[in-house]
Amino acid sequence: MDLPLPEILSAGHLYALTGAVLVGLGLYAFITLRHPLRQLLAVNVVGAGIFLILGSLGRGPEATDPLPQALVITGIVVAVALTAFGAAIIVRLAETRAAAKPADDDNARPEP
Amino acid sequence: MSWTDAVVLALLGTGLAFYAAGSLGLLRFPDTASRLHALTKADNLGLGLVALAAALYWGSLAVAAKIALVWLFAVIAAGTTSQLLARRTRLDEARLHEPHPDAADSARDGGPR
Amino acid sequence: MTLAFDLILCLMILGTAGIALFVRDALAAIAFFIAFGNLLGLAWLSLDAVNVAMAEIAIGAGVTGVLLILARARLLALGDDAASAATPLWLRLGALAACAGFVVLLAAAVLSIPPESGLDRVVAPLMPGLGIENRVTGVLLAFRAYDTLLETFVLLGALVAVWSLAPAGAWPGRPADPGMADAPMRRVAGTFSQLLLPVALVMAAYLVWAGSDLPGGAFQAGTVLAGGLFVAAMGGAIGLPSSDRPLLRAALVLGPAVFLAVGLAGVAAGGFLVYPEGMAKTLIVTIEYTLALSIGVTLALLVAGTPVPGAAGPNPDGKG
Amino acid sequence: MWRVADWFTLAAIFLLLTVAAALVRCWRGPGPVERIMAAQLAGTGVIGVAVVLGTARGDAAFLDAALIGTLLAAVAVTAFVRGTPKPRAKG
Repeated sequence: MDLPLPEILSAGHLYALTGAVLVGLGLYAFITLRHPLRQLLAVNVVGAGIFLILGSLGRGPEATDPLPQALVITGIVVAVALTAFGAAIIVRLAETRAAAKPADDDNARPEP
Repeated sequence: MSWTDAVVLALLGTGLAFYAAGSLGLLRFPDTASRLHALTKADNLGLGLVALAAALYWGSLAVAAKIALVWLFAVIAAGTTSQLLARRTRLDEARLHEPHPDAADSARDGGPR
Repeated sequence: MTLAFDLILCLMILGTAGIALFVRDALAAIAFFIAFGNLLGLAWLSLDAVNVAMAEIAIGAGVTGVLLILARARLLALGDDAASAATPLWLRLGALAACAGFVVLLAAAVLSIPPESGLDRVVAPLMPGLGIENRVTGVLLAFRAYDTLLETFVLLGALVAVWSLAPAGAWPGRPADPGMADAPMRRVAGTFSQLLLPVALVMAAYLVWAGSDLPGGAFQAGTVLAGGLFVAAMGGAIGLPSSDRPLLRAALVLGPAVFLAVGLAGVAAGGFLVYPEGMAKTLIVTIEYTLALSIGVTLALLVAGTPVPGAAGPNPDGKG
Repeated sequence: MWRVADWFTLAAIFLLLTVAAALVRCWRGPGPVERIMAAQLAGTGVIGVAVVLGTARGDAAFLDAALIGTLLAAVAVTAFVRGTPKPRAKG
């Protein structure tokens, strides 16, 4: 069961690479998705990827760097605050639009 | 292998089997109500057995108490969520007959993509 | 063996992220995003960053998911199902090429940095001066306290920004009542929250207390508190306070204000945010308790959202 | 001969796979209730992984993370079942 893989790819690099792919996925989604709520998800995925890169590169053989950990915790909380703000804007915008054209209110959004 | 190790492994194995049963049930059961069984019963029994194995392996009373708390709250949460989800399913089914804004939630739902 | 676990976990993280982003149905996307957050918490556990794992699990499972579910429900009520629509092929191809190139560059850059914990060796000898053991807490509240202080203000600023979206006539009101409309559901959720809220309070207090020596801390505690408060609001056990309640305002600014005051008082001891010799632990724990309370209330109100008109009636049951 | 801790790591891998199986249901739906249910099951699985992984590594702090997970497990479901917030801006 003990392959030489740990020498080629450490856990730190594995998660950092995952983070890099997450950033790419999130960016692609942010560009191609149309709905703002979905774009908000995409931004969160990009953020998660960046956090993962930041944190896992501090993964030493015997300890994990406390400084990136602290930065990531800070980042996670700021990210959720901004997600809340983004969601509030999206909902408010939809409400304003719905109020502007009351005929369109009842579940009958035409397909774009 | 000592006696405790054997018991730990037996508990762990049984717990994993229940977890697997829970996932399998969620996948294979035909309707929402029966899937709820998988969610609440099998999974929490699995977690309980796995937690028991962990606590036994650890052999510390303080840690065992913490593990017991984890399990206790998982059970309470599962009980609450299954009640709520079951109620929601019933309401949705009732609303399918008379159109209501909230029923759009369940009425309009094709598979993924 | 551990590597096999890490590999499977990474693949599942990428899979859930991909589905969360590209599935058509919005609720499926949110469900997968919640699973993604949980798995990410496991990744942090596997990286031995338990402090981060706690924050990620608490926020991923408890706050962001709820936030998105509520936003989607509100959009759905307005006739917007937030399904993903098709975009032109040229845009997708162009974006694919650009993002693939970016990922390759990023991966190359990441691989060129060897993972190591050099700063841990810098931080470790400094910890005895603080009298606490958890190095992450040490970084958050002593060595880089500037960041954390600013962050608490960012959090407060986000809440002010959300409140500022209130439509004309809704200010100063309360957010839309998150309580269950259906009576049986309300009873179940109410009973559950009467159990959860005290436990969440105890858990938050424990996390802050343990956080000076073991993984834990104010942010994790605050998030747990926010989850408990919001469930209590949904179960009708507590009412959401009007945004101009003095007690609420006090709870919101208590943490940042205490932090700032301690920081300013530090000027007497040698500089802004310098803790006097021998008092560091007391001050850090004090700041953390007040911060946890403020973060909890702020996050719960962020989830509750913008004040709405018609919800401004008197509510005897405040929060605090 | 494997140590017992290795068995716990193996159990963690197994639990991850059951989480993956639960997520298949989340993907297939068909209804919103199923999706949320599957997310909840995945959450229980993740808590199990945290307990097992903490045991394998001998780190009791993992249990605190698991405890946070269980405490907040029901929050998302509670938010989902309540549907739409009632008093909302109309015109």
